Amino acid sequence: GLEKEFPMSLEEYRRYGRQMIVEGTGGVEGQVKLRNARILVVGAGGLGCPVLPYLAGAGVGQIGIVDNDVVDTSNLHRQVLHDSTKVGMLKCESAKQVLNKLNPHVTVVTYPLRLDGSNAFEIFQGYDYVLDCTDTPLARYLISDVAVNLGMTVVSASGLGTEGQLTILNFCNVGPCYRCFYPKPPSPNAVSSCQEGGVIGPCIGLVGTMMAVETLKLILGIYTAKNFQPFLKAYSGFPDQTLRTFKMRGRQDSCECSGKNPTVTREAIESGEINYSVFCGSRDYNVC
Amino acid sequence: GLEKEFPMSLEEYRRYGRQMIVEGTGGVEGQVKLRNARILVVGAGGLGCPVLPYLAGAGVGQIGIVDNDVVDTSNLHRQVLHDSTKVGMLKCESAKQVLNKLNPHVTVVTYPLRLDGSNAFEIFQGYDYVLDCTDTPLARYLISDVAVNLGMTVVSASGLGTEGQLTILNFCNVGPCYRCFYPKPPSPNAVSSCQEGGVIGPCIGLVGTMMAVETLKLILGIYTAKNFQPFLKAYSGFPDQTLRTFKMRGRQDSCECSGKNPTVTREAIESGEINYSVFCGSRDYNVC
Amino acid sequence: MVKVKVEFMGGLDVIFNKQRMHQVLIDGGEVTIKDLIDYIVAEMISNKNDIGVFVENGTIRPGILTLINDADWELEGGEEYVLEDGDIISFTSTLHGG
Amino acid sequence: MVKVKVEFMGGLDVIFNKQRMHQVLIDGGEVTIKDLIDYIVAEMISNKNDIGVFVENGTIRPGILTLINDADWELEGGEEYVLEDGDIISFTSTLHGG
Ligand SMILES: [Zn+2]
Ligand SMILES: [Zn+2]
Repeated sequence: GLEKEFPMSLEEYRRYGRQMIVEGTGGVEGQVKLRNARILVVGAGGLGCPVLPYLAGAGVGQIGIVDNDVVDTSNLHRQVLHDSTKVGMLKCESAKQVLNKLNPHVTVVTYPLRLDGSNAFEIFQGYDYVLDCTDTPLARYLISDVAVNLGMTVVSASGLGTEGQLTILNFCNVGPCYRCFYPKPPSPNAVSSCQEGGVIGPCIGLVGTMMAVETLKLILGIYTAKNFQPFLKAYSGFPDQTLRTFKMRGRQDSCECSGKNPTVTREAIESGEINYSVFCGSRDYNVC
Repeated sequence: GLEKEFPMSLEEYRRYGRQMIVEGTGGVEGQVKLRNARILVVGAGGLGCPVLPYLAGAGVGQIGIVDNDVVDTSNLHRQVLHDSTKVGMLKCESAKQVLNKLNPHVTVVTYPLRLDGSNAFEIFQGYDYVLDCTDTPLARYLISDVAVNLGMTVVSASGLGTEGQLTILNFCNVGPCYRCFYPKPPSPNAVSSCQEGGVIGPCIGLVGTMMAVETLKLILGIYTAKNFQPFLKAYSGFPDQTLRTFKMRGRQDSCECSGKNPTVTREAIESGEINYSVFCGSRDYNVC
Repeated sequence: MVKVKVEFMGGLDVIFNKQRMHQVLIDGGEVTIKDLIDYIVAEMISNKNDIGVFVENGTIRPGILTLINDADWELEGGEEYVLEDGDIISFTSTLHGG
Repeated sequence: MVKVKVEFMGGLDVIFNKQRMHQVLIDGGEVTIKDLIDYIVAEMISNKNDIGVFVENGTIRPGILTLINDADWELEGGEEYVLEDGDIISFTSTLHGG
């Protein structure tokens, strides 16, 4: 029918034409993949701020944003999707306003809540990929655990000071998960937040932008079960800008979540049997 | 006096605190350097869109934006500082609106004109550093030539498809200039624009974000005449994200602009004796 | 004797005089990563209060990744890997900010 | 005979069957980069109409950078540099988009 011949509107052809002609994006077929994709972004802070507009600009069909924090002046040097007129507004709502204006074709859904074991499954289930743009080990374990139990791939990144790290977790249910890399959590006192350690805006911004590139590659099928190799990318901004790629271990049979005898099951997470606060220690992490 | 004891307002301390505590930024002293800095950004497109908010967020005192083009729907996948409600508006004005809301402490000056040999000197003279976010060889030669004649350092970058390049030109009047690298212009038919070749939004965005990092490093004095080594960074986004650093030639004695017997002088540029259109060939480059 | 480069990233350089890359020479026949870790604790951490930032219960602290020539040490035999001249051994603290 | 890797970036791979990295073996005693360029033109560009994208007036076309093991060939003697086994020779087209 007509939809098969013209799967997109003229306005969409005009809007996405300059990316559709790039080798590797798959043209119209790739653009339809992007439109059908539903991406959940957890955290609209230093990483989320560049990720969100690039995904919206590219024409990702649905973007969910989980964040219960509000815009603060002290964030604005790095959280440049927000602005001074929005101080006190929920970050997810602030981001939604910007994305709606950038690209009205994209559906933006906001979740102004703190992700936990009892609400994560319901939220995640409506999405194809999850992006971990959070700032605590607790959230990182939770997101990975839920994603493994739901069979979802995670793009996970972090940064502090002038450095950043990025990886893909549970790729296609065969790649390693967060617990494969980190079976034991770090001691709470060894963890620095952006609040304490500080961070350079465009350094964390670069890592967020890399997350957007990885997400487009996942949606467009650049990664396959055949070519995917577990990795961790390490970016450093000062004194020289470098990006290193480390070859990482595969999925671990011994992993408590993705291994042969998992104990980190959906039931254990939802019931609260897995207590993330106790697991990661009691220190109060500042939001970053 | 008071200003020496408290060189910044409480609001500024609050706004910039999380970057001031990062090792290498120089704390209050570094923040004052940022406030005193005047940065000229030529081009508010795919590279300028991430550069501008990170410089404004960081507290750069004055940002000039040169761009005579207007926002178009076909740019929005990569030019995510603008939005659909601003189609038809000058990009420099659109950007100014966003930056003013992000950080009211920053003075934003717009130049809605096409840079040429007759207007460039006057504009450049009010700034400390120039960022080349343009999209044609013509503009790249012009910006480098003017900067060399004024003794200014240039952060220069470009991108196409899923790749990008970044370099620093005329560093401290001892580093190589664009003509040192490229004494002869490419034949017009060998040059692809984003219009023809296409570009992935976050790939060009990543290169722009790298420009912001380089600019902060210049302002903060991370680069010195002693430690600076000419380089060109090459980013590739697909299929794997990589960043390579190439060690480049130094300033060339034979260079027509920065060499021993320069013919590309201010007078020659301003008078039109150096005809950039003829030099680069007559093809009409589409704006990107 | 073996000669390797040892690198500290992700903020770990703070406990090594803020220097990221170090040349290290260790005497002995077969020198393992375990030996290197012992050497680092004994010879390279200037403030002994910082030792807990690097090791815990006799091995690398949870949250620190160890890389042998840019590959996860789990792929290379872990603590028992025998160092070769020219190896680059990297330790990076996992970042959590966002 | 010398065995090197040859790499095409910045879109140049388009004229080499979209393959960025190539293993190249060249016969002869002292093989220079100039010889390599001649070899590439003669043996590796499948469509002869594409030769002008790579060379112009007998040398690399203006706008293409040549790197020897990640260093500008101007630092290494340019066209006269003698290839060694294991060298990586990169050619990258200069990008102009923004
Ligand atoms: Zn696992
Ligand atoms: Zn020059």
